Amino acid sequence: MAAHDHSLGPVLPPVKIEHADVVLVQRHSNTTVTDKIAGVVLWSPTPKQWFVIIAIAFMVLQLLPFSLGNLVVQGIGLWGINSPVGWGFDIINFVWWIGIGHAGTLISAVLLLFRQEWRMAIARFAEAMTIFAVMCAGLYPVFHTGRPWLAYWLLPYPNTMALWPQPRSPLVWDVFAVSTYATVSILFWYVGLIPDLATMRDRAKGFGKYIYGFLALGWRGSAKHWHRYETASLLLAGLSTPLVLSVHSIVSFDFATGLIPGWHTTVFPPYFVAGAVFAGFAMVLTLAIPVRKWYGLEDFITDRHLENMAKVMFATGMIVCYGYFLEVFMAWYSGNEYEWAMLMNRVKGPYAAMYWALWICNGLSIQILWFKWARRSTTVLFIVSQFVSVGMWLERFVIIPMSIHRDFIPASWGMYYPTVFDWGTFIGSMGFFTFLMFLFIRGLPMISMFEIRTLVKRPAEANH
Amino acid sequence: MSSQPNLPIPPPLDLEAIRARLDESKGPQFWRSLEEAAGAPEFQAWLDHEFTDGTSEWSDGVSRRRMVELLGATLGLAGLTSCTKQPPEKIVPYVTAPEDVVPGRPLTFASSIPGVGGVAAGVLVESHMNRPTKIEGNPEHPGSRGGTDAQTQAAILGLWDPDRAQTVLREGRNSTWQRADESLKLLREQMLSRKGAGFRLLTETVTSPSTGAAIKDLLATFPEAKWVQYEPAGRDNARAGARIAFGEPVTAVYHVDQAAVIVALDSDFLVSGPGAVRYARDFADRRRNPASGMNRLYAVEPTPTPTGSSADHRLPATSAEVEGFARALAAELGAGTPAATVKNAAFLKAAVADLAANKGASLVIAGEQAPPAVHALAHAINAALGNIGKTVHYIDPVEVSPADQAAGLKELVGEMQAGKVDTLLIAGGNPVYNTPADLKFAAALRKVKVRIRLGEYDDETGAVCHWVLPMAHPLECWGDLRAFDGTVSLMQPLIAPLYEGKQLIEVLAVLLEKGGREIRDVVKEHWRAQIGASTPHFDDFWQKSIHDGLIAGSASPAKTVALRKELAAELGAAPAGGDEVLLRPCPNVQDGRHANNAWLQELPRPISKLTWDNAVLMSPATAQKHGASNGSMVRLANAVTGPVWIVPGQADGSIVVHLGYGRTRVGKIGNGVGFSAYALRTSANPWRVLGAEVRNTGDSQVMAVTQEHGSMEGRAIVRKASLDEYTKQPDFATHEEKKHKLFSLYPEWKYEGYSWGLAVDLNACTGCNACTIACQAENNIPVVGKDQVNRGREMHWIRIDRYFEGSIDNPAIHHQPVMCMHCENAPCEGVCPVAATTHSEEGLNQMTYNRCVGTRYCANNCPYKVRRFNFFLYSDWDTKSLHGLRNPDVTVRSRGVMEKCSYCVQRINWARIDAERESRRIKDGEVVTACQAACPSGAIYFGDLNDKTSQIVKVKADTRNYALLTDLGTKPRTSYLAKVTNPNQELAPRAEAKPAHGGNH
Amino acid sequence: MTQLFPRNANSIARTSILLALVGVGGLGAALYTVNRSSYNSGQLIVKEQPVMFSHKHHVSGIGIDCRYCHTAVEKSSSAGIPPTETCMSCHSQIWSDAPMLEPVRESYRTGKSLQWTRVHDLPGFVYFNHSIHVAKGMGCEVCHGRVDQMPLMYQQNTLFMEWCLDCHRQPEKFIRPKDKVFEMGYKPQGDQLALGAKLVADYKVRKLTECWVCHR
Amino acid sequence: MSTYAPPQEQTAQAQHDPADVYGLMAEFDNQEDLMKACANARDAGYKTMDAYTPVPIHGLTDALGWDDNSVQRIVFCCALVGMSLGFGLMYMITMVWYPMNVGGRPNFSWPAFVPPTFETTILLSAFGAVFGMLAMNGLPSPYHPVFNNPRFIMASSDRFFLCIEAEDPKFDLANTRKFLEAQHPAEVVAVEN
Repeated sequence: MAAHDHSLGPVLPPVKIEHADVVLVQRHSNTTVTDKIAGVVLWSPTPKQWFVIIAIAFMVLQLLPFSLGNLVVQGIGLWGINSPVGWGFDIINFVWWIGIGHAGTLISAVLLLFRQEWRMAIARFAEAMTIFAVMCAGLYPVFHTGRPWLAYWLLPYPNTMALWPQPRSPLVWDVFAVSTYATVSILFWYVGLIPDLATMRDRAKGFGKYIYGFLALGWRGSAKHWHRYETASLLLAGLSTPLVLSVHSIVSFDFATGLIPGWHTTVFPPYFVAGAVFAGFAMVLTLAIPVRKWYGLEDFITDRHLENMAKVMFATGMIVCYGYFLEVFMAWYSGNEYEWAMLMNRVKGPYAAMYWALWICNGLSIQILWFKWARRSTTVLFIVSQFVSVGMWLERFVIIPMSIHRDFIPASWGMYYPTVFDWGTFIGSMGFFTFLMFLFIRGLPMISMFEIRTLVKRPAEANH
Repeated sequence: MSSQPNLPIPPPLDLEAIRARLDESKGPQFWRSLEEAAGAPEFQAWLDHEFTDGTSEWSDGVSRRRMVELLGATLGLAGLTSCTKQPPEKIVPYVTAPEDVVPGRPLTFASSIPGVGGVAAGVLVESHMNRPTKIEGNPEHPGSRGGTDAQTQAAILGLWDPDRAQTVLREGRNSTWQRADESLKLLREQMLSRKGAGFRLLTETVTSPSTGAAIKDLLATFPEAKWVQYEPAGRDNARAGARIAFGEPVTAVYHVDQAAVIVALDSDFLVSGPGAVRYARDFADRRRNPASGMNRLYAVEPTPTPTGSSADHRLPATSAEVEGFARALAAELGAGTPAATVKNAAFLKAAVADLAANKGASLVIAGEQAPPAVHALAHAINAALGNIGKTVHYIDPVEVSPADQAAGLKELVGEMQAGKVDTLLIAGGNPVYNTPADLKFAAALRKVKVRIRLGEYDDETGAVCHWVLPMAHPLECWGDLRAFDGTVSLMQPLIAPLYEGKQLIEVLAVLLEKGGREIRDVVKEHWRAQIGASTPHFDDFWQKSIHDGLIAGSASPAKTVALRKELAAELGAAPAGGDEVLLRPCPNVQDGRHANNAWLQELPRPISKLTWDNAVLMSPATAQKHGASNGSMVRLANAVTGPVWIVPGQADGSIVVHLGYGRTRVGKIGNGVGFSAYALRTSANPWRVLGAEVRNTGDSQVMAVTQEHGSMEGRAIVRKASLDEYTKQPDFATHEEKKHKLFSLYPEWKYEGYSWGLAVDLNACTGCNACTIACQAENNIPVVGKDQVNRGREMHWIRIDRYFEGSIDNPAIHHQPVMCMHCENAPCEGVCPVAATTHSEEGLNQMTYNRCVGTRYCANNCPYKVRRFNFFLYSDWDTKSLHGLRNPDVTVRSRGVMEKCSYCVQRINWARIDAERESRRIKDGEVVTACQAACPSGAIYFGDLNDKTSQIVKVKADTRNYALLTDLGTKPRTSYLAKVTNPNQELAPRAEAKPAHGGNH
Repeated sequence: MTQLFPRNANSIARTSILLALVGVGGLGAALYTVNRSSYNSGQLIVKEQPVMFSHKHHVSGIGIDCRYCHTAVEKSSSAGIPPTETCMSCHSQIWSDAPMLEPVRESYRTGKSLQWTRVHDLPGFVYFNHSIHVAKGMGCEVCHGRVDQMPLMYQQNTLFMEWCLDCHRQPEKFIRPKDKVFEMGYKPQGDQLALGAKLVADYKVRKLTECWVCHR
Repeated sequence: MSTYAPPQEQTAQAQHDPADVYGLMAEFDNQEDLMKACANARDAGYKTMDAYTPVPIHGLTDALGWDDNSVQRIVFCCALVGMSLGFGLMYMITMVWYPMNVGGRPNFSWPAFVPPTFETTILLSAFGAVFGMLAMNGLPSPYHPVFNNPRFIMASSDRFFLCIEAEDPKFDLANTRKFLEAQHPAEVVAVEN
């Protein structure tokens, strides 16, 4: 170990490979893979961008305790919600964050089932993103209640009131779905980490190795371990796939089971799931593009990765647009005056701008992805991703406040305007997310080393 | 348990109050810990402002809370965790138990409350352990028949108002009644020496015979003294009109139920003015069953009123046009007055024909604020039509002294200016605030040497008086009043004066050296003297009268009156037309007397749906002319500035401004709400400013309005038809939706036991708001303040939706009370994650506050949007006196919980318990909801749908019966009786309205 | 030597996992117990009172009927706490100068109420009505226990919602003949459940478990 | 090449007392050699042995003549338990513990119970998969004899090891070492117990 210091850092200087159409630039051995990725955490110098970002994130994060603290103390009235608009930023952001989370699970589970090699480089990263996104999402259902200190009443536990949750309510389904999703995501992520933690254990110095060693559970890469390990991963993937579909379906039930025009829609489950993946990939790109640059990971996250992600984003985006079309069509086809009024309110009501912005962000902006050059241009992808993130947030705005602010009885119609506390909570949660994300990058291997190793062409193959 | 007998204020450990504190929330606990933690003075101030009244102080929302935010955040957890256990609770039993007080059971007493013009409203008051908590109408009382108006309902809050004058003030410093009495005695000495010269008594209109007698006694003892009555919204015009017509200021009493055709001339007789509550009932009785003898109402008025919106034909007209119309009508009907021309001849022609066709069964009513001429003409027309004695009769004025108040006031001010007045005793009223601007009353008042003020509040007038003596609230008084028909209505105190209050007659007694007597006896002796001789067993009779709240058969006898020849001549010339500003008492706070009543301030005005503000009401055209829109500030006659509110259906050229606002010294609630229109008033022209300059200042103001959208969007919400359409198709309201059958995949729930249901007859509803306030009083509903109303967070369990239909210049106006529908398939219940809202075996949609965690999902999913959420701690936990007001049978909700109409389940439960104790079924009519009880026109029905003999079953069997949004499959228990209008064929129906059918196609 | 952890690390690891599991279970059990403990319910705890009033003495000793003092119990929601004059009706003659009763006499003299501490204290959002329970054959004893054997009053039962529901769901387990309602130490002739079922039918007792029966 | 130069003196051959030998460990620098070595060992009749690799290698357990599907079975049982727990909870709440009329829906509105049941099924299965796998692998085991080989840290990066354990009936320090050295390893060391 003594021989091990920074001078021995990354063995290969980062070289920009033009349009590498591979999932791994083939100039790596198992060794260099380990050194490069473990090095990011263990010995390579931390890029200054990391310090900048985490500092900003930490400051922004302070908005969260401030906003929520006041909310708990003074009342939910600090938010812009009212009658008729009982849900505003709280549920919008909840759905938005949950959606973002979905990309991670999709990449690690669904793509694993389809044996997509390109998932390996981004899975770890995306799963971490899932966990943090779900943590942010989880804040809202708790704090959106009028009496958060009683939110635990949504859990089924024996009590002196002999009362239980009311299982017909989609909110109770949410509790089951989101908690399961969070737990399974964390398990999946951790299981994936174990072999790499062993690697870190064997590379780290000083006290670090004990921490990694503790977390690695004494993993020793035994063939028998690998055997069960792979079985478990495969099963987890098989379980996570229906899980991830169910979670956003259930979230969409919050609205689909209601009878408000604009909520009461059977197309919601599929198009919420598609939307979730859509938003999720946008967020993965948003994070992956700068990180890959700052840490010189172009060998592992190649243009091929970017293009594939762009393709998924494009496909799901088109599904979402189909959903929007269907809403319009059904409003007309149903012949129901309330449905039609709902559509008209979107098209030319007081919030029409949001609706059209939604079309631009989620419908128009992604059309550029028809072109290969665009799918491979980090700049284009980064910008499109920003559009999509905003667009998906707008979608939830259009669905939630815009449907209830004008429903059946015109006399009860009203408007919804967010307050500083709405914004504080929202922006604060973004800070929280970024903060955790960058802590993760600094402390754990952000790319799965043992999986990348399986991509390394061995001399045997390399020859012919 | 609760207050001891004769203990003025409820003891600090009032069971209800403690219960309230223990109510599910962590809120009160938290606030207590916050106070403790931060005793800083500004903190106290903040708490007071934010929570003692919980009103406009919220206004600049977040910013003014900044100061406590950080502190609050840090205290948060402490506050929340520190209250997992109940603090020990004290029981405070009586020392000597009063008779017939059973702890936990309310008692009901009959009493009376003076309204505008001192006219009595007969009431029954519910008292919990000597705490009056709820006012109901007195079914025995001719002026009530069980109904009440919004002001009477809200009077209970007036009683407990913490801002009332609480102690005797001498030149602003605390003093005592003992001191006051001493100086009154001195005063008496001086007066005796000078026969009372230089002494003046200024009161509001007095209808109380006993008080009247005391005043007469005073004037007899001190012949040089003078008594002046003044009320800004008094009945001068009516009296003047009667003088012109009959030579004496007789009071007209209408028999609306006898009239087939009614013409209302600038009159809101269904909601305001003496007898309105009774008239509303009588009017509705002729419309409940359109099939049999439905009446027809023509309304000619400058600004839409509930009466106007109930009319079959409504004609917007400036006050000049109204008078013109009256003159023309009189001429056409041969009342012997000169002919006149009118703008809308067709309307006139139709009305004339209709009236002529219904001689003896028709009625013309002139409005309280209509000029004397219109009153006179109305009398003349009724005479000409032979209505006198049939649909209207005349009685001696109900006032003790039917003087011309404006003249009296003018003379008084003159004398004050001239320094002829040494002592002025101002009892009630508030002249400094509400006298016409041109009189400069305040300035004149300062010239008076001794200024004594007896008032409920230490108000604007009190501020310039040497002595401020707290006046007792009507519910703290013994006394007698006359009702609209002269019936003597008796007052008995429900509670000893909360704040040292005394009534005028007590003060007079000191001046007359007749002090020391119980007022109870003073009143009784007065009547013994009046009728004792003619009444055997007077004491028993009196006991019964007190119990009934009125002296049976004391209604004034009908007077035979004859029209004077000089009538035509004395009418004078028709008034000049042109742009005008009309002054009207506010439908809620009236002349300003209720300005500190938070319930009335937050109660949406019937037509504009404004709260916490008065406005410059304009027709759309007028607004356009002045380039004004809702909220833009305009300056009137360079005297007052106020925000514009556009009212469809208002007469072009008529701007209407409500009096009663811009109070500067009344209390936390009323101070600085709106602007005072008294500045526009002149003693010559109290109700109308002709050709006032209107200048748009360019800036604007936010108005708190509870209904932003006035159109029905073509949806079948208020369903209505003309009488013809109704006769052709009695089930017009539902025949469309009957076409498609709704079915459910789920089996239906059966309701074997009771099955509660409610119905509202839209034909009877005038939109008068009485039900909303009654509900607020019964169910401890908090007030939220202007800012919160603005954010769409008002808490009323009954909202009265107001829809305009047809042309913007003269639309049909519909009122629809909407409360929880108690849907059998309630969309709100299925989505509640904690089963806080569920369905009862009796079909009630139960809201369990203490289980609610406040996800608001139920409210989102409620298609009727009748659920209300406590976004902040709206209930006032800190003001002791308000604890006394609360209904102990209803939980006081706290922060973060949902609430909504419960069909007054507390009343159902009491009825069920009483019935079960006798193991019998609840009888029909045994459960009366607060709104049903209060409704003047009896538009609300409630009862057991499984009791086939019950009234509700009959009502719901009516062909007009329909429910809202039935196509959603919610199966509401609340339904409506569709509106049927009775338009005159000669006139095009007001709204080009073909009946709006059920179902949405 | 590249072993990171000592030999016994494995056993330590596994035992700590075991302990963690036990700990979680234990915590749950602890919360459950505290939640139901008399600390939370106030059950069986004697509270400080201005006068050491003994129900035992007055009920079993002297044989005063509950209704002599709790007059409203058959008419109203609250059973009613006796006014001072009720105490004085006897104690003006007997024990008229017992120092223990000074607070009572003082109250009577000064007209200031005695302030008792509530023993059966329901939260403000619970509406209980004595009259109907008494009328339907629910004995005082069922909720208040053997008051005739309580020198100092305490709360016999938990007053938890689940406790109310227990009876509201199966009144037959507790109901007794109307004439035995105020009797202490009542023993059913024969099988309570059989008798109960009959009484429930006779008295038309409804099994009310919906929210608005108690919460409004 | 490796970033490490593990200290030489430790890799020097040392005679061990057979009693405290855990096994003999052969180090390979590519997985093909390892695979061959395993297959040979299996054919040579060795049973108690294990291979250690930085990457999962398909077919390696076959080469070792070893198979196992305990994780699958555990997950299946957990799934059944989770499903019955979930549905049972919903059923008890609505039918037994506190039946009430909610929005006019029947007490047994089973369609509403599907989502929670589904979630509990997934949750318990996932627990089964993860904790079953760890348990079956005897993890955590921070201490293990194989770590005694100073070069074993390479097993988590780029080297491949085969360890024939002393328990194996056919194990004999000398012969087994001979056998292993015949498999062209980088080196063979005895691992202390």
